Amino acid sequence: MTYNINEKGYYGEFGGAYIPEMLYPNVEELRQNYLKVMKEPSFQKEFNLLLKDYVGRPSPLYFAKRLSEKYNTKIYLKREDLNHTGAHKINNTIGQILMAQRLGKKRIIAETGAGQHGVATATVCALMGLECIVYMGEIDIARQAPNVARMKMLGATVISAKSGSKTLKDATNEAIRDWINNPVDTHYIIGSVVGPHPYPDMVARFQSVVSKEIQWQLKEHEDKTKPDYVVACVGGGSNAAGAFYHFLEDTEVKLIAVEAAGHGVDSGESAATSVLGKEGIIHGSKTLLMQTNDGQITEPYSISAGLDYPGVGPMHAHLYKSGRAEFMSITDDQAMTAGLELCKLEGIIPAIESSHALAIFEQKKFKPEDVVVLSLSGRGDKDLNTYINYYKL
Amino acid sequence: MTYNINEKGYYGEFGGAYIPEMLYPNVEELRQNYLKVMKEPSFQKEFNLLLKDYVGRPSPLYFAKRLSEKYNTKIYLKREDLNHTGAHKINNTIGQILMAQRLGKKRIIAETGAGQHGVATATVCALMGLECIVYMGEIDIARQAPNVARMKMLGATVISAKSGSKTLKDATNEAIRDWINNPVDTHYIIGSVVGPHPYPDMVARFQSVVSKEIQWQLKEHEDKTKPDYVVACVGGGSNAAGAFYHFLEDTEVKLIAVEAAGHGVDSGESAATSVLGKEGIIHGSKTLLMQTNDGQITEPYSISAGLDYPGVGPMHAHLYKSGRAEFMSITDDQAMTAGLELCKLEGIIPAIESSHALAIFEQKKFKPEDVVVLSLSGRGDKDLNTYINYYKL
Amino acid sequence: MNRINKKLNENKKLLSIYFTAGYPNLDDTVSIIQNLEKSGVDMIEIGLPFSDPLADGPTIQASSTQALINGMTTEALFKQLKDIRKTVNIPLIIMGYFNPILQYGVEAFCKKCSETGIDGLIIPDLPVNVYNEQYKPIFEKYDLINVFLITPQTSIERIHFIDSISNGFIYMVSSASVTGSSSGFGEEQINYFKRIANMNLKNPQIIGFGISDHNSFTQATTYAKGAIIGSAFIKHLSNNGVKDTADFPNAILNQLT
Amino acid sequence: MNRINKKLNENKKLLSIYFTAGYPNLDDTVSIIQNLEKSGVDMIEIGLPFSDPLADGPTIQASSTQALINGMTTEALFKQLKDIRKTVNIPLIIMGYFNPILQYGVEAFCKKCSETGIDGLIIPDLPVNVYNEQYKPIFEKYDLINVFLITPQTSIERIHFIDSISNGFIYMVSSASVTGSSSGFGEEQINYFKRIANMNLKNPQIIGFGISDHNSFTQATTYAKGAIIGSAFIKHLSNNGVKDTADFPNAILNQLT
Ligand SMILES: Cc1ncc(COP(=O)(O)O)c(C=O)c1O
Ligand SMILES: Cc1ncc(COP(=O)(O)O)c(C=O)c1O
Repeated sequence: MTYNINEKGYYGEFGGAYIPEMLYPNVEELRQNYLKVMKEPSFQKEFNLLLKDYVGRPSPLYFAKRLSEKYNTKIYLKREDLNHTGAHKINNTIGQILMAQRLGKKRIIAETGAGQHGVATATVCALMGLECIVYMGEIDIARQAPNVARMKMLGATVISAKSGSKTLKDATNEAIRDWINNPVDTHYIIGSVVGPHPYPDMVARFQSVVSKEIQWQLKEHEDKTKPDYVVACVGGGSNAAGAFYHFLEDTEVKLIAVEAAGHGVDSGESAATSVLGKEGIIHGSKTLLMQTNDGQITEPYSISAGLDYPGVGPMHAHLYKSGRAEFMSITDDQAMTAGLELCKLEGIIPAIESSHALAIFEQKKFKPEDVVVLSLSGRGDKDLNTYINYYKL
Repeated sequence: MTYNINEKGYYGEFGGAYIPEMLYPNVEELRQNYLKVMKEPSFQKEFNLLLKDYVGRPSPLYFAKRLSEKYNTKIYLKREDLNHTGAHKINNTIGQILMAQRLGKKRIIAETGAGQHGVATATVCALMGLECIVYMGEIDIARQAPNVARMKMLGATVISAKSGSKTLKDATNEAIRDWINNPVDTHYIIGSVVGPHPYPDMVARFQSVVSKEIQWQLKEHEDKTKPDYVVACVGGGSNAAGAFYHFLEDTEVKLIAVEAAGHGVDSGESAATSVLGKEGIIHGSKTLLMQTNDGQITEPYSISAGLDYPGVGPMHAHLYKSGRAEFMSITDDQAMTAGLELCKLEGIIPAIESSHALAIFEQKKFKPEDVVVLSLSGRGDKDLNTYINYYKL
Repeated sequence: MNRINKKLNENKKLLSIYFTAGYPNLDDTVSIIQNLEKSGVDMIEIGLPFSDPLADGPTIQASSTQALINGMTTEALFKQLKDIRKTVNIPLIIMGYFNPILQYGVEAFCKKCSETGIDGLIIPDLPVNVYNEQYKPIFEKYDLINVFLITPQTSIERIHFIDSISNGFIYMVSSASVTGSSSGFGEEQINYFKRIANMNLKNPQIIGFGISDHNSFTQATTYAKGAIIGSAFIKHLSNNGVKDTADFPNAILNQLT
Repeated sequence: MNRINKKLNENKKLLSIYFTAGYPNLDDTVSIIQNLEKSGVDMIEIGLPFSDPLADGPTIQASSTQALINGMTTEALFKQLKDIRKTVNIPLIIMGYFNPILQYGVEAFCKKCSETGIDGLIIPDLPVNVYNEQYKPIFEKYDLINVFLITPQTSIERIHFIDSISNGFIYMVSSASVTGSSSGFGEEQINYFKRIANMNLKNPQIIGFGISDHNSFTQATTYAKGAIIGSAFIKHLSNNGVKDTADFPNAILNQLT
């Protein structure tokens, strides 16, 4: 069995491109070109240079001594929080903006949940001098105010999505509508491994730099290139895809994907897609999604804006269905506790998304000799208000 | 002439340790040990490892293409904004916390203006499990709210300094008072190249990693190890000290120090210390400071909390007096304009402190072939409110 | 012969109207259909509401949301339409997104359509190739016409391909846009209409998107077999309720009432 | 012989009082000094206010700020004190931070002190070695006694060194702390007092910091030649104004008024 994409754009039974005809030319243009463009030496050179000098890669693989002591295992944090703009999202936007340039696009749109992808998109648009429109759910605009401010500073137009749950799903709908209305000069920078093929694969490849680095960095630390576990939170799944990528086919490396259980998996207010989801179509992709019996997409809930999504990328649906990855669900409270713990033990304020991944150490025991690499997908600056209110600091 | 410190703790006529006897044992302990400790291989190893894996060093030396095009010269940004916690300050706090540990200290105090040093101190204290108290002016607490929130998350106690101008100067007074009251187990982590000897030299050495990296990074980019210019903003002067350090004695490298002119150098509301200051004593150091004829220290003003200080480190006083560095003054408005320009041209939101350095390109012409390295000392996340209010975004 | 094909064989320009089932009230579906037929509408697209209708503009989107709040479901729609063929003769098409259909089961859905007397389907997010590779036999088994869209950006080859696998009409999107976002046609669109008309496709074309009044209807049908109106009718319903449904097609066709 | 040395030779425990010049009102300086002398105070430290008095606690700090707001300057202080020796005989010491003195000019300042009849200086942030290397001759030229501090943390060697370059008394900080932060002495401090007393230094010691009432004054002077009160007196001034100045030393010395 392979855990990678096949030539038709599917991971097992998941994936594909379930898009309206209006999007066909754009998506098809991308599908035909993305691999070719990505393999061009000039593309590779520009991409890698920007990752190094602009994003600040490689991001460190940091041995978290006090956290490891507490949980009696070896925990390494992959520090995507140190990237320019503060999360893994920029790896992808750098790649896509270069792609968009080569496809001659002049106008960029994006959806955003936590605002990290919106900021990362606004950033690369400023860098390249391209117009940028970001769709963001009304609720997310309120709870991720610092990122809204950043997008404005960077010259992006932020448009509030007021339909549905007013979060990431609805922002994505709006972005797709915009793309339908602007079929020629606009590139849609999707922010996760979701959407129609080739997006999930393209985004995963741009993010795969993360696991590539883990391999050689682990060699420096532990004199081996494979961890025992790789742990990542999953909203759409891009940081997990990046962290898992080069280990996908090596089943000696155990993969743990962490979803947001909100107020509890069975509370009716959660975003634990794999457990609660059924196969269906969302945003152009066949995957697992939370829906009614009638096929209406359910409004998800999580304290974390970046995990508050009723679907999951098709790669992850496949990892779930095939059992290749273990899926865990973490509640708001568990995540918030783990987030504060990292502050106190390691002096790192994590994004609440990443706090979900950190929370598994209270749920699952590892062996003292296990090497556990955890994707610290982003920093918590955007979440300070939520933390402060939660803890009444 | 040398621009480095002499064995008595002076840069030319500036420096020394003008401290009350109550501080003598602490400062003397530090003076006797700092060089010895810093040179220990175990110290070096731990320091460098943390800089790499925890802080994320080396920080990139980024060729700012669009900014360079606009000003028709070659501008490189030294990306201290990408460091963990978002500014150069952490280079120093990592060093000092290791120093404090080796001196057996159990309690850490610090002053902070912009909050970056406070956050960096709270961070390393969390990392090492030490108690942390941060003094911060009441006005700065209001204008740098995100950093106050971060310190709290990290477990630090933030104490509001309500005397004088209620900014950095007063926070420093309070920190010194605390140190006087806790002479045995407390280490005072000063956040800039100010204070009594050996602080200015110790902090400069910890920050000197910046210019060390510039040397080999420039070699990669331009096949030479010296820039034509190094530019940095100066509050107390630590980021400038770090960026200048390895070029101090090489007068082929021109140094530009940028101070905050507030509402204008002659407006009575500024923090342009070198131009407006006279020789005197502030916080234990003989240096240039803004004062009345009567020797009372003047309350400074800048829109930027990190530059809002009436003194300057003794190294910089010497660089000014000797003419080794060119000192420029930048107003609030000029800085805010330059800050927004960097957002729009390069997708980087700079700290308002760093925006002062960026503003010189509108004031001074460089040759097209000049290589200008500018210390982008911090990121602007902490300043979003100020920017947003200023621009009514 | 499928009612759609029969209708397309008539020597007239066709007016097709879209509305969202369950809007403005849950049980308006049947009377809206009946009234539309009575006032001379040639064909009806019954929208199966979806929570995330990403190819629709704000008007239809809002009507879908309301319909879902009103309690509309796939099951409920089929129940409402159970006896529709006792009173209504014009072709009826269900327009819906793929996910609700997938959850119902594609074959079960087609079977139910056929039993109900539905003549065709428009599923905007079921792409041509997926239909072709996986679902064609099912649609054919139940004599359902699947309608595909083309846009100004669709390549000539692709139009020919879509024409080849279509067996009813081609839904010609007037401009690449979500529904309800433009009004009246410019030179560019007219050129596109002419271009397609000159291709002599085997399937007639019906133009949709951006048709809202007598004028744009006349313009569109100069170049195509018919035209579909959606958002404008939904707006009419939300302004006037269901009792004056007939006013709308009358105004489009410029009939005196 | 300097008045300070004469006073130290007296066979009694000495009460020294600190106050901030210009507080509570700009022109209170002279009358406060006169009243203190009259009520039996042995020595006075006149605080030259400074904007950033980092070795002082909140009470003295606030008095300095107020004094500066009132208009106190170095020049103004010397003007107020011009004729002080016509009425006052006890030793007068100016206590001030180094920067204002530096701006006045160290020699000019010393000269002015000497002309005014000031007997000594306490400059908390002028370290012993800087004094020793740069300013000693000036102080000696104007017969000014420079008073140095020691704390519980000061090493034995350093105490001996400080003793060797002192020629008046040693200001013994009761605990390492800014002024005004403790009250009454514990065992640790008493042990420290004893330890220093047993060193048999050439200069007598006067204890300061944390003395606020008769009790702590008596305790301190059991082990030292005298004691200095600062914050407690400032508090008295701010609560009672200047007219009852004498009440304070009376209470300390436990004299009936
Ligand atoms: C810091 C961070 N982590 C994780 C996520 C979740 O996205 P993904 O699952 O694509 O990594 C987000 C989304 O905004 C994020 O900002
Ligand atoms: C980003 C940044 N730059 C510069 C400064 C000024 O300090 P220094 O002159 O010591 O570099 C500060 C102080 O807080 C700061 O936060």
